[in-house]
Amino acid sequence: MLHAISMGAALAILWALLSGMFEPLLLGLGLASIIVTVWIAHRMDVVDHEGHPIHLGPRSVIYFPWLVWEIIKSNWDVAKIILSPKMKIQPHIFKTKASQLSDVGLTTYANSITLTPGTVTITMEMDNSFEIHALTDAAREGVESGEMDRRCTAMEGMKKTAVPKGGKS
Amino acid sequence: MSGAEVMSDPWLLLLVVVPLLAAPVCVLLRSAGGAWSIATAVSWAVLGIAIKLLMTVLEKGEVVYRIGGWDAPWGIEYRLDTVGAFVVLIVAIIGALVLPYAKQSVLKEIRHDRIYLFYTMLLLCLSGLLGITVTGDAFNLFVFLEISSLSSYVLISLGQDRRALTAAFRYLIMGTIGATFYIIGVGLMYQMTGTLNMADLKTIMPAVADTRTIMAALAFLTVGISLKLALFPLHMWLPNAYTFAPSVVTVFLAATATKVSAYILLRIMLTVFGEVHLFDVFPLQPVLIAMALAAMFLASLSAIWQQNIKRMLAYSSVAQIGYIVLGIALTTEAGIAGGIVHMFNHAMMKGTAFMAIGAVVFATGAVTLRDLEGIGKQMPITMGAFVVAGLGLIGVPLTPGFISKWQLIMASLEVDMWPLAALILLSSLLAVIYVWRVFEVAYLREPKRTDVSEVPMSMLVPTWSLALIAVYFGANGTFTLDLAVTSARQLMEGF
Amino acid sequence: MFEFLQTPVGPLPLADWISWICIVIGAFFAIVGAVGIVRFPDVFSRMHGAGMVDTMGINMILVGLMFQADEWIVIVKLGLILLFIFFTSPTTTFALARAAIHGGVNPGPKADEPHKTAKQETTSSNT
Amino acid sequence: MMVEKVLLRVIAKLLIPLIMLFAFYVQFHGDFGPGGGFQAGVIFAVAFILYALIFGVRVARQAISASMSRNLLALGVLVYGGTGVATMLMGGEFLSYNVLADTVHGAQHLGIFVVEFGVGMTVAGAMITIFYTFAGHSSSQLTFRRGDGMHVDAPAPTPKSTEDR
Amino acid sequence: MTMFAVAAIAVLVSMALSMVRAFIGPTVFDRILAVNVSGTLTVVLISVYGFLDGRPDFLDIALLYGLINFIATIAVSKYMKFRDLGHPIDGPDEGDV
Amino acid sequence: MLFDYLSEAQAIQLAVILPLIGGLLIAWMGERNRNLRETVSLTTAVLEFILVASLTGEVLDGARPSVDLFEMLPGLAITLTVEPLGQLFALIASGLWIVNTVYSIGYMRGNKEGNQTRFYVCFAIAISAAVGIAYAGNLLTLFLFYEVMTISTYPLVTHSGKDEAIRGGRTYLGILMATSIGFLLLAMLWTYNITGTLDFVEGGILAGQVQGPELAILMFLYMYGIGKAALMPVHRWLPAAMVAPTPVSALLHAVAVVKAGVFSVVKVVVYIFGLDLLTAEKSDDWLLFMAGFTIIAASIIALRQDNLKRRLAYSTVSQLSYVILATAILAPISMAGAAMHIAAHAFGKITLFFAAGSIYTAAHKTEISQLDGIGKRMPFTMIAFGIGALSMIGIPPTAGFISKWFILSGALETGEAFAVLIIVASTLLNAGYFLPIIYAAFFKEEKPRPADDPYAKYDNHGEAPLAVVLALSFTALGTIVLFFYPDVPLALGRALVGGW
Amino acid sequence: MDWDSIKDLLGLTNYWVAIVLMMSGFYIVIAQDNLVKKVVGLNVFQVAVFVFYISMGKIDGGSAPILKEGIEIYSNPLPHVLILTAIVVGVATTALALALVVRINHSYGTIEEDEIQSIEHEEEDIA
Amino acid sequence: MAVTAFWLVRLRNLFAVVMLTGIYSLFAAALYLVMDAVDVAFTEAAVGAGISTVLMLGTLSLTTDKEKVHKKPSLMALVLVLMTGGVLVYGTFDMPRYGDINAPIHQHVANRYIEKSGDEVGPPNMVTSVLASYRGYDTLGETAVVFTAAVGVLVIIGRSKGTFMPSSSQARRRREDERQEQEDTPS
Ligand code: NA
Ligand code: NA
Repeated sequence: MLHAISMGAALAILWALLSGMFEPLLLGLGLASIIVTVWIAHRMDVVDHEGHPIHLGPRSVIYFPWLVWEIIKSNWDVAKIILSPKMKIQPHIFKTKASQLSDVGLTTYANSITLTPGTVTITMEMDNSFEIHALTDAAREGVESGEMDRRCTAMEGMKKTAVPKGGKS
Repeated sequence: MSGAEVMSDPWLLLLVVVPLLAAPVCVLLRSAGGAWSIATAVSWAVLGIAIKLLMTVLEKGEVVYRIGGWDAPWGIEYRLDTVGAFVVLIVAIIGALVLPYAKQSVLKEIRHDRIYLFYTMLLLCLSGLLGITVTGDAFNLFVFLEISSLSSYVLISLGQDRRALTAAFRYLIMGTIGATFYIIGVGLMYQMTGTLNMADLKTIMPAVADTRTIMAALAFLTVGISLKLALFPLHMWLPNAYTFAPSVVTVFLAATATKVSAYILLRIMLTVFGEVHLFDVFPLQPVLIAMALAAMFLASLSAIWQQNIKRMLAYSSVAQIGYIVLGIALTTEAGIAGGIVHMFNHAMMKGTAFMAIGAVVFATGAVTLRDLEGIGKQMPITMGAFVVAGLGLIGVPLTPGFISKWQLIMASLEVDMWPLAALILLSSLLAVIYVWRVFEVAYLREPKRTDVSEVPMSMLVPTWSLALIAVYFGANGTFTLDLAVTSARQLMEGF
Repeated sequence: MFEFLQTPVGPLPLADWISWICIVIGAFFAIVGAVGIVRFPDVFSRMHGAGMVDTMGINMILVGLMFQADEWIVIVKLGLILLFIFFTSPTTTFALARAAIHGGVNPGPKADEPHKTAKQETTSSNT
Repeated sequence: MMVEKVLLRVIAKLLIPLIMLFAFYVQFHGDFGPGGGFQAGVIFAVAFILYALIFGVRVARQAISASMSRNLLALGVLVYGGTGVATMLMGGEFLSYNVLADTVHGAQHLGIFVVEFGVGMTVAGAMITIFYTFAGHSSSQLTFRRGDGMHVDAPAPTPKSTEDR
Repeated sequence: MTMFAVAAIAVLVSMALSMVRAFIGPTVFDRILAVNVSGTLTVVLISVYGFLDGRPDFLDIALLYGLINFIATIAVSKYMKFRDLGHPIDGPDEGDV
Repeated sequence: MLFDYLSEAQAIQLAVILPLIGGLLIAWMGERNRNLRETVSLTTAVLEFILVASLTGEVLDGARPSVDLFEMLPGLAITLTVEPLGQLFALIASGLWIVNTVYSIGYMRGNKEGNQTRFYVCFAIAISAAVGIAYAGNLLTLFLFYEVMTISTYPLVTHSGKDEAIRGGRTYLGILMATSIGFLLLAMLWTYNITGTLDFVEGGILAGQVQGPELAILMFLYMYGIGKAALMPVHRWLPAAMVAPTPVSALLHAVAVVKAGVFSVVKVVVYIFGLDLLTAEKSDDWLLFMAGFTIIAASIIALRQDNLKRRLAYSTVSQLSYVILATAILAPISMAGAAMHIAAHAFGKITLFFAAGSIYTAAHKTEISQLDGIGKRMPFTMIAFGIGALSMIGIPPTAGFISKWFILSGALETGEAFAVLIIVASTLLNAGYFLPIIYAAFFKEEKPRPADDPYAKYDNHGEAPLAVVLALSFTALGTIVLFFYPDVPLALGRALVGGW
Repeated sequence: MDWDSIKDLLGLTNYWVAIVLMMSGFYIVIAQDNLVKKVVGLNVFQVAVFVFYISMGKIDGGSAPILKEGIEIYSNPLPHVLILTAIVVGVATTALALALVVRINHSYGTIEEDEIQSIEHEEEDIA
Repeated sequence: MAVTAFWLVRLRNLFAVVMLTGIYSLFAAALYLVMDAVDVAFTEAAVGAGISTVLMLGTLSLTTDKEKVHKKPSLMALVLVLMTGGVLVYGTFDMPRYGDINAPIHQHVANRYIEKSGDEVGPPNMVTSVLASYRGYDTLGETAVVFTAAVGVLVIIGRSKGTFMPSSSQARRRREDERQEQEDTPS
């Protein structure tokens, strides 16, 4: 229920942003739309902590700017490689262990890896290890340094036993 | 458009909208019996409306309905004149008789859990055909053309033989090309006139008729419609489609769809291009006549070689379309009347023939010539109707085929095209051959199977009703012919 | 909303400066990423180029555009587009990578194996 | 393996409600900008298609069943046509919205709103239905076996009663 | 205006480059990747064009295009992996009809 | 009038409809009740004759009762009008129907034929068509019934359903349909296009409307369009139809079909072209020659046939052209001769076919060479055959003499030397192919069939069944009676051309 | 040919491009044996027709036909409406065609027109 | 766009064909946008690139994505296509030039929509006004077309209850019947 309400709120914001019109009719329609959407989402069983990760809350405010900075850095690195005539790359794959506890956390981490050029998550396995494709050894080392993993887990902000991994699907 | 008082008649709209809205109701009901009941009720209502409209049109000349309350050409208008009312009547009669006939036939031929969808499709097809006929807007025509076409493709694909699928697919491809050509043609006309309303187009057309754009438009319209019409040599899709479609579908489409396409041709040539002396400006007449003649002879010859009766009748349809187009191509009042009256007459005869053959399929499950041996003795009532229809295709007096040919030949003689008259008669002789092959086998061979018996009354009654309608209008051709002549005069003169 | 940035004091207002910078950066990364897509030797490597286009390239341009908007709704919508791409881009890359592995494309040597400048074009899914 | 899909699942769960809301937005703002019933219907269906792609058609059918999508499909046409019938009953021509309310703009707006909604329903229903139908088959089930070719299109057995479906 | 032109040209150049990859392949995944990138670039291109034309309505289209691009790529990937869009389907159910 | 409560119009309509009602009843009886079925058949025939005969008096008095059935095409109704020649034809058809029914009962039962119900039904429809043709008030009506006759006789021709019958049926139908649709209908439409009417009008409707080659072409279309008149080379349907059972041959050759053909020819010449037009234009000379050629050629072919029915068939082809020749002479008196010849040939030829069927039923013989000495076993049959043959040749006291006499008179009157020549020559040929049969039947020794012949068991036969003998005796008698009392046909013939 | 008439003809290039596209689609439909390709061809053909229509509706200096303060010239909205309908019809046709292709493959084991034809010919010979 | 169209002719991998069709559609959408047809572009993007692609993939998954190689250049088809195209090009010569504000197409019917739809109907989007009001009946027809197609797809490949394919259960039932018969008849 809490998730439903929060989803409704999020959708209301989205509606307001999209619509930009605050006539009673359109607001009423927006409300109806939100109710229907939440209802269908409920039937789809997507209204839960995964579909709507409110619990991440303010912690993500710390994580995402850092991520953006990482993205900028890695973009620059890869740009240099591309523009170098020889294009020294060592494409390879490696495994890394993810320490997040929830699926949302894992997803954030995996996507963060992919968002930073130089590394791409290509598989996620049962034991919370990712297979990652790295463009260069340096890129791999960046991941293996574990900073992103740590920050991501921190953002997840979960105690070891709080939520069981792998929500309903 | 005439400035004269026009009648706004809501029946004109209901004619199309009732079947259109009945279709989703069938889907909601999800019951075979319910869908059939609705479809039957609707088809009879449509027949009632059609008769009412015909009477109104005969009385008042023309009926108009402005949809959405918008004046044409800004909104879409429905407009019915005599020829339209006549075509509506054809479609309505066939629809009203096909549905009672369908009940048993469909139970046997269509998978049971989708019968309700079958009737949905039939209703949509009916609505589409009626919509084409009554619309006064060139683009709205396309929309309803597609409703009827898409539903036809589906209906055809439901045949039991797997070739029904390929037939439906080929029809879909050809039909869509035809519709796209039509749209190109309409686009070019719109480009030059700024309007889509047919009556409006008619008044503007003379000013731009000699442009190359309009010439190209006419070419595309003609080819596109000819594809839907299955005018030789664009008929390739038709034989297999009619052969492998479920019996009911074959009856319905063979009797209505090509007629409506011919009607579109008339509308374009005589309403949209009505103020232009079409054949003076465009070298269309020899082409159309040549195609019509080719259809009459080559398709008839093909019919003679067929082993499958449905396909034989299908080729016969291609040939008969030739007659219709021939009449239209003469562009005299008499010729057009001949084409129009043949639309009606052919619908009745082909409908009867396919209904009878559908009954044979119902009873025996097969329709090659060999399967029909001795069927005349086993199913005398059914085959009696087939005989009536067959004689009609030949054009024996007392059948409507005679009336049509009479009118067409008179029209040819009127413009001193006596070779045409002779050719029309000669092609009837080809009909003798293909029809008689069936008679011989059905009546003069001994039956091979013993388990064949007459079909239920629910199929016999519609079959014979149609046969009797055919005979009635064969004996009393005055009514239909007068109607056709009036239609032709209106088309030629405008309003 | 950003009117205060647009006081016409200089030949080029501040908002325009920001826009220019963002767009030039975005354009640079977009083109370089695209070059990467062309130059890299295998599909997995090319994903890095694609990642560049999708992140720095596109997003910087969008941010640049944001500073040119004169209606707040435009900014909002650009922001929504930006977020949408931000979330979906790595997801599609992931889905594609899975499909590629499944389709038999060799993603390259394992980390513990000796590195080679891989050049594998062996695949069953050629056109 | 379920875990392999974690990423897709999470993202899908996040996006689907947003896409649906976007569909509604497109539906109701067609008056002001590009969009309308048709586009909205498609977007709404797309949300479902995404759901079905990631969670499987079986699961998707638990959210919106085949009969629901089919009824949506039919109801949309009825809503549209019903508007026309309503205007007729209120003394106007078919689809002449002006009889629906006192002011022209109000009446037209109401009419357009309702019919666009009908379009949206039908299109969403249609696209979902079509997708379900295409994706509902397991491809192995549809592999051709020459021997079966003839059986497959053989006539259906005659059913016992009309009501059996 | 120059600004938008620069952005548009950059996007177009990137698109052209990725289309080159789409054309030469060699694997089908290369093509998918390239098309996906082109799609994303289109989103930006549409946005930029909106600014050039002075009408913000285009942003809805851009958003829609992004959405479609995403779904299509997911569908294509799923198709490439399973050769089947409905997967997983187990056992009979209520049917379609 | 026959019945006080039956108006003329009703009587005419009923004359056409009555056989159909009979046919329906017969179909309804079916095989379940054969006796009743045949009783109905016979009763209908008798009633029909009475009905038709009841109209004779008025026609002779100069009345032309007419009735419109329905308007088939705008301005073109299906009209029945009783006029002299039609009345004659109707009398022949309905009268001989009675005889033929009697004969059929014997023949069909005697030969254990199948599909007897269909036979009687189709026969009834064919009679209805014949009466319709006879009373046709315009060309359209004539054409309608002409086609009905073609179609209704088709199942009779193919009665046995054997491949041979089907082939024969194809030729029959093919030629009759092709000529009627290809030529006759075209000619009709052409006429209608020129004149705006298709009514049979005394003096013709084409007078003053066409001339020269156009007239010749039109004439050609009509003469070959009426395929039932069997003008060479469209005569081939007639021998092809010999596959049919004998009662059917009788129907074709005597009762209805070929009579319908020549009757139509006469009607067209008299009422559509008009004698004056043709006399003035002389565009029908070719018709005279073609008829003459047909008479001679068919006779020569007949001479070469060993199969009795085939010889009779070619005889018919030849005899029909007498009527056409008579018409082409364009003298009123030869017109009357033509009318008379229709009657005379009907009686003579039906006798001959009955006899042939009788021989087949009793002895299972079909070839002339088998007939040696048969006169002793079947005296009635062969005497009747002899009478029929004499009438064909034109020897008194048979009806054939009278008709030939009138035709010859007409030819002499108009100075058509060619026609005279043809008549004389053909008489010799007729004698040449009929007399030897009579001679062999009565004066030659019987030759038994070899023992292994499957039909050898029939060698020891007597006369045919009573019904058969009765029927053929009656018609033979009729041939003679017609010689002594030719009043009715002659009066009708005279009325046809407005007296002479 | 003077410059004016060349310029005049250049005003038609838009249409010509659409025509070339139409004809490539048309060619695919009628010349290709693969049924899916035929459907694709149909799409290409129709889309080109749509482009043709939309070209007709464009007015130089016009704007999208959505009323807005300060905009004087709008492009013709009617072709847009017509083409919206036509697009819908097109996708409906495509869906049906593809459903038929699936069934044809199921029944014939092929989606190549020539192979289907030869199978059907065999069947006719047997029948 | 033309390149994609020509390329489509030659491609053998149907999967690539499907993707290319999507690109073609995307180009079309862009073109619509440039020509001020925002609604059309919106729709084309959703339909051409989205729905069509998904449907075609669905089809390929149920059939095959390899086209067989035929070496049969169809001269007839080429001639036909060139003729058709020729007629069209011929037709363009008398057409108003692209963008010409004086073209008849912009003079007659369309003017009222542009000038009066704001008053007569209301919505700022003229396309919506025309689509749903002036020509609302067309749109009803269009809705019916969509309805027809969906029901049609259901009829053609919809699965019966508890089965995967309309016919497979039938074939199965038939096989079972045959087995039953074999058991019934003593051999
Ligand atoms: Na809109
Ligand atoms: Na729409």
